[in-house]
Amino acid sequence: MDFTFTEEQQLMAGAFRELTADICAPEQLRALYDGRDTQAEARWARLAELGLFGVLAAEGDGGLGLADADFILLAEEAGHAALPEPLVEQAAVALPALGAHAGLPSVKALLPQLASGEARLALAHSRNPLANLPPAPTHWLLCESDAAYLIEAAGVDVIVEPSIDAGRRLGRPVVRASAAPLCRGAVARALGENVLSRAALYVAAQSLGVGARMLAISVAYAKEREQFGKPIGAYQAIKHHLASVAVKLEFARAVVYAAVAHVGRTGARSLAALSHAKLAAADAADLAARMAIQVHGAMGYSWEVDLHFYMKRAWALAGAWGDHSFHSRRLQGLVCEEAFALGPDQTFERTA
Amino acid sequence: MDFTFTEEQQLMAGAFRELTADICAPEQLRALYDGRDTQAEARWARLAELGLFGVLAAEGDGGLGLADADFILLAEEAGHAALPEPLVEQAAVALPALGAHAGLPSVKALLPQLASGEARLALAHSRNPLANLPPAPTHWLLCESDAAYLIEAAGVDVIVEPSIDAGRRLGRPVVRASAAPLCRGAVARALGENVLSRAALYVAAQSLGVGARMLAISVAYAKEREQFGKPIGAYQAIKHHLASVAVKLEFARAVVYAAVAHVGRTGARSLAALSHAKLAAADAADLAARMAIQVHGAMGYSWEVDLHFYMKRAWALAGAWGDHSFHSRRLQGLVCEEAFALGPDQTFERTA
Amino acid sequence: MALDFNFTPAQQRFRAEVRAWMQAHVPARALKTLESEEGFAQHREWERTLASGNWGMITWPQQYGGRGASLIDWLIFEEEYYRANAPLRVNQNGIFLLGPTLMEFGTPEQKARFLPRMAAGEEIWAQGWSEPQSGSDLAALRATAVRDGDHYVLKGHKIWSSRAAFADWCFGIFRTEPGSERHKGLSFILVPLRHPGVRVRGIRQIHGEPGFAEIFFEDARVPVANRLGDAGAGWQIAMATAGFERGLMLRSPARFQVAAQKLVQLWRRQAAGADPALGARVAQAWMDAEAYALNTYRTASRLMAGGSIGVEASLNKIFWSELDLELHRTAMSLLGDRAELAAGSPECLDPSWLEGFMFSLAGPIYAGTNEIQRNLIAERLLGLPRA
Amino acid sequence: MALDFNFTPAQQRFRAEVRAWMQAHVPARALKTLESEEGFAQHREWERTLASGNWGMITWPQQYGGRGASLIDWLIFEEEYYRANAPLRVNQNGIFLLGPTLMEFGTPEQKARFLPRMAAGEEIWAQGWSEPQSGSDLAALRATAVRDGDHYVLKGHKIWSSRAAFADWCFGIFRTEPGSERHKGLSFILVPLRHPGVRVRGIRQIHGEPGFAEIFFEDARVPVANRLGDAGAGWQIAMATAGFERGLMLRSPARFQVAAQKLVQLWRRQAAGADPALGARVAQAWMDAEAYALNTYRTASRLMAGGSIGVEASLNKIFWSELDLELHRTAMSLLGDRAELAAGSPECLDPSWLEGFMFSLAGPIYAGTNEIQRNLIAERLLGLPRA
Repeated sequence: MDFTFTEEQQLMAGAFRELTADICAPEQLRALYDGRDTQAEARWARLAELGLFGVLAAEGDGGLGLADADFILLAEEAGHAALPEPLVEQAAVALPALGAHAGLPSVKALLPQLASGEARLALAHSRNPLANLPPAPTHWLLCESDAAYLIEAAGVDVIVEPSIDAGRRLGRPVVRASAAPLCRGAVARALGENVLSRAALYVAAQSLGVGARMLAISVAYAKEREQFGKPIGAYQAIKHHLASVAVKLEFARAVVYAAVAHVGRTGARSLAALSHAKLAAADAADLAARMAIQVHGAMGYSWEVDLHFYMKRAWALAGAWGDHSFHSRRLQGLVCEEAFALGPDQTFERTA
Repeated sequence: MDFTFTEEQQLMAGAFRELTADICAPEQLRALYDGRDTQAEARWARLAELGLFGVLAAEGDGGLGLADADFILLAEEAGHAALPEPLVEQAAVALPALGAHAGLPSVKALLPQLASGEARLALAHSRNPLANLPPAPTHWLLCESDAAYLIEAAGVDVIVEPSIDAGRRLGRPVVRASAAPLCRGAVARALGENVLSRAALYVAAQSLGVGARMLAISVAYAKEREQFGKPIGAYQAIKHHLASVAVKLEFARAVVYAAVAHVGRTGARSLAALSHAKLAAADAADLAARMAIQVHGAMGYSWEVDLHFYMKRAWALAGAWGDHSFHSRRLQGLVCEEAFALGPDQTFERTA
Repeated sequence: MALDFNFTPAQQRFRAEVRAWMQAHVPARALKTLESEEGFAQHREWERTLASGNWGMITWPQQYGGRGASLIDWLIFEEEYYRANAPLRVNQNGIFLLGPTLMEFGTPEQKARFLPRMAAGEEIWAQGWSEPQSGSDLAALRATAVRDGDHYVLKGHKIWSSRAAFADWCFGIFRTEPGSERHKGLSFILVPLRHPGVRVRGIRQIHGEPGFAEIFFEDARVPVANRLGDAGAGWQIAMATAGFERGLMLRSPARFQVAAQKLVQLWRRQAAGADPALGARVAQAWMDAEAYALNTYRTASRLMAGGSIGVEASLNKIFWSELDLELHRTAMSLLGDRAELAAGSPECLDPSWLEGFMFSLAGPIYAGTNEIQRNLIAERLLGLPRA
Repeated sequence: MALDFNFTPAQQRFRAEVRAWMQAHVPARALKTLESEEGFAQHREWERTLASGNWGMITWPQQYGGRGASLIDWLIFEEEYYRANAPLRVNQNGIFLLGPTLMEFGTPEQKARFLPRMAAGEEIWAQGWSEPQSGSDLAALRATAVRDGDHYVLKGHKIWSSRAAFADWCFGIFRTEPGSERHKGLSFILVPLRHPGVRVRGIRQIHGEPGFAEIFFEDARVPVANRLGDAGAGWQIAMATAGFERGLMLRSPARFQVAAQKLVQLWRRQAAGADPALGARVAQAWMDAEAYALNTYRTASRLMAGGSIGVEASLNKIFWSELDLELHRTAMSLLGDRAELAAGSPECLDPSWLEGFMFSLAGPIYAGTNEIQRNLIAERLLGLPRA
């Protein structure tokens, strides 16, 4: 039982934060929002250079062969930076999920390309039908309820669906009728469940990160902005708003980290843990966003102030990979019907 | 369209408040809580003396022949005082409901006795099976789903059900098998619906009153109690707690007063208005109670401080005459299924 | 008669008249957002149409182009206006803020000069309250107006000025007494926005449109006749204007009742897959919109019976801003994975929910933050001590 | 290894050992409330039973009668303790507050005199912090201890002293330097409660039992040897004690997990007629209890790896007190028209819900109000300026 992170894990997260400070600085996000983004390819290259796409890939596939516990802080940083590219979807969702099915045709060959970032995957799922697109995708992985498709990008038409979050390039895939599935039936369902499970966990981690970013921005503003002769952060109302955000984030963090142990599992206890992580992190980010704008006042409502990049990411993540209704219904069903043993000795139980 | 009260109505409420300040002063409530209450008969006599039981009774029955709009402020005052006796149940619920069925045997004769306070009614209903008993009840009115009974007290066994609110003497009636119903079928249902409708409205009004009382007590305490060299009411956190209570009470008040126009009606719009009144007033009183204890600190948690009399009344009223689930489900059903026309021109629509 | 919830026959006729007019005149296609140049022009045009039917400012006295309508009539009008899905009012600052202020503090010449054009929708007004260092703390303002003969020379920087990007005039307070501090030495001045020395720069809001603007005054000269009230009385007049703003008319109940109705329809569409708890939130939104409407009628009754509106304005501001935010948050939850989709997305069910959600975020901030309102309630209604 | 959520074989054995012992020893019938004289005696007896199995204070070092258990072992112990529905700990002030304080600040003689009897459950301790005029503002305290030879003479009035109605000893701070102000000149003193000049008066709480007491000191003489730490160092020591109070051990996660489990069972019983939104609140209660447990394990891991607990204690205090209140409010809503029924009512489903609800109302107040905790988080964790 050890709920801490290793020094290596913290160092890796720190290195990634430094990278995002460089490639996702607010001025770059602003350029993206203003339609002047020319850096997508460069960002992808920098992510690849740091080896981030291969963290969870097997060493034989050119990866680092690390575990989810090693990626969770990275996903948090991706949220913290409001990273535009779907690093997390490729590296921590699709790649490990496909890796568990490396025996399927064409998968084995693709894994090293995904790990290096040479291949760029667009990922859609019946529960998340709009893919968050990489720049110039090379492949699609589509998980439908009873079949999965792995297709070269040329074989998929894409309908663009603009998001309020300019850092998300959403697209709905239209697969040609002639496309052959990668797998069907039980295998496809297992793949799809694995993808959804991973995505829910890693979206939760990103929500934590973006929530923490909004809290940090708000604290900095509250220290600096003066009204009635003192910083607004000296007023109890502002203090209490931000303290409430800190409480909510801190406890959501514990839930998300603990859910790492459940990722990919399909037992009732694990599904509940993953939905809990998604809901708790989304709630914390939602509160962080509301309090951030309240602390900033009109300033936070302005396009030219950074806050909105992060608020919009928080709103988008709340609906991604199982929205509130999906996870809340699932969890209520499991808990309120006692689909698994409740009680204080069950906190760390895991089922397949 | 006039949403104000007349001077007469306000004067009557003022007179009642003066009376309660005399007969329900905190020291009297304390005696009740400490099991030393000897004043129940005296209180009943004072209420009768002021003619309160007959406000809604016809003049021919010895009443004042007034309307619900004339009683709503009185019910608020009963809540404000945490009045122990079921004045409201007898005068504003049972009496007018029976008055609408004066043709039924034995009802006509009872009305003047109810109006004078000479008869003392215990009222139970399938939705509120525990009656709030008057001192030494003389009669019972029991509304079951398909039959109603009006029985002399000697014919009913009573199981005492202690409430946390010592001002409520609850009893469950056990009717002897030989008892003959007052009415059955449609008439009994109409009577029962009328009783429930009136009771929901008047419980809501009492909740407003007890909420206002808790706010007043808390404001007084916050002005007086000093910490860190100033009154705690000078701190923003305390101010904001109490301001939120004021907001909630004020808007609940409008809802309760407007529901007067719907009392006794059975159309969807009217049922929604009455459930809305019950829910809004209970919510406001609940917030008032929570903020009151928070403002008082340990002092508010003490038996010897008055606050708990009113908190307990607020908790009891929340469950009385249709609890949260009953009214919330009913309202959700009506609104979410559009059982009546929504929209801004429908605010004051009424249906039979 | 107390607690009379029936409309008079005259009120019923008035409702029918408004309904018929709106049916005949409300544009079939929604206008573009009034925060774009084209949309602003469309909304100006709509104000002229309203004025042509004498519906521009019905509560104003007839002498200034209104109908002298009672507050109950105003509520009926608003109900029918929102029911007809009529456009937002670009003229709001004029109708509800500057109009009443001018009527109370203006000279006959000022009333004659400004009110009729305001009523006709010919001149659209912006506010000039906040400055970069004075938001909630309005009295910290620094913009100056220095007397030079029969003119004032204006210098300074106003910000968060709603409508200003495309409006014609603005009203605001300026420091006319050099060296004065806080609430003293301020004057209330009316300034044309297309004027030498006045520069307007739109500020894009989080939805991408310039919903407010900065105004730079660089030695702009305006006649002393443009001052409203006495020199040095600016703070008192501005507080009266702010009272009008927070008062009964800032947000029509009908607006929220229509939104709640739409939310019920969204719920019915989405209920099958929705968290059942969202059903309770939908019902709560309906309840709160009704409560706001009822309490507004209650306040209107009180005012018509001779009462005045004071700190209740703060209660209203908190209630509508919180209900609006919560209503739109519920909609966002119901939209779920489609909530983030912007206008132009084929999968987006209705872009107005996202726009409305973003707009609702501003509610607890503007017209005095809800923190300031709660302070006011605590101090002025409950009598708690100042900090 | 990071994020390892497996218990070691030793931890699993420990759990089995606790479980077996609890099964064998927890009284089959619930004890009377420890706020009654009879119940207090029953709980004292239970402390002796626990001590007989060496389960009294497992985290204390062995030399003082503990087991030197790690924080993870403590969590396992608590899980099994609550799972077994074992009695509340009457000895809590000793185990978690004074015990650690004595170990840190006590002389060898003081440790030898007090710790073993505390561990054995022989002496039960009360706190003496608050005074009528000093609640949140503890430094405003006035009780004095005047030096007279090798004794202090105590005068003053402590209040809201939990357990004091029936306890044996109390600890508290007293002003030992005449004329000193605020945080200065205070000393931490241990006082027997059955002692000349010490008068205890139980204060009934809203549920009717004397859950706390007032203590009047009327020239009570205690030896100077009863002072913990230096004269004048009382504030620092009291702050350390308060840190222990707010820290990891004030509220076991297991307590809330058991309550959440009970709430799920109540929901299943009542679901047919319940507002479906209450189902979401039930699920939220379960989630929050889990989150609190997980975060406690997380903090325990950090502490075992050499970290220290600071302002996180305030985060914990807010989280558990709000979850407990919300959990019990949900239960009250589910109980509906039966929620008001007290023990002794035939229709009352389970009187412990109403008692638990009332108890939960005190959560946001005691051990430092949540307002104070939020101030601390804002200032010490977020670095916002003091007012």
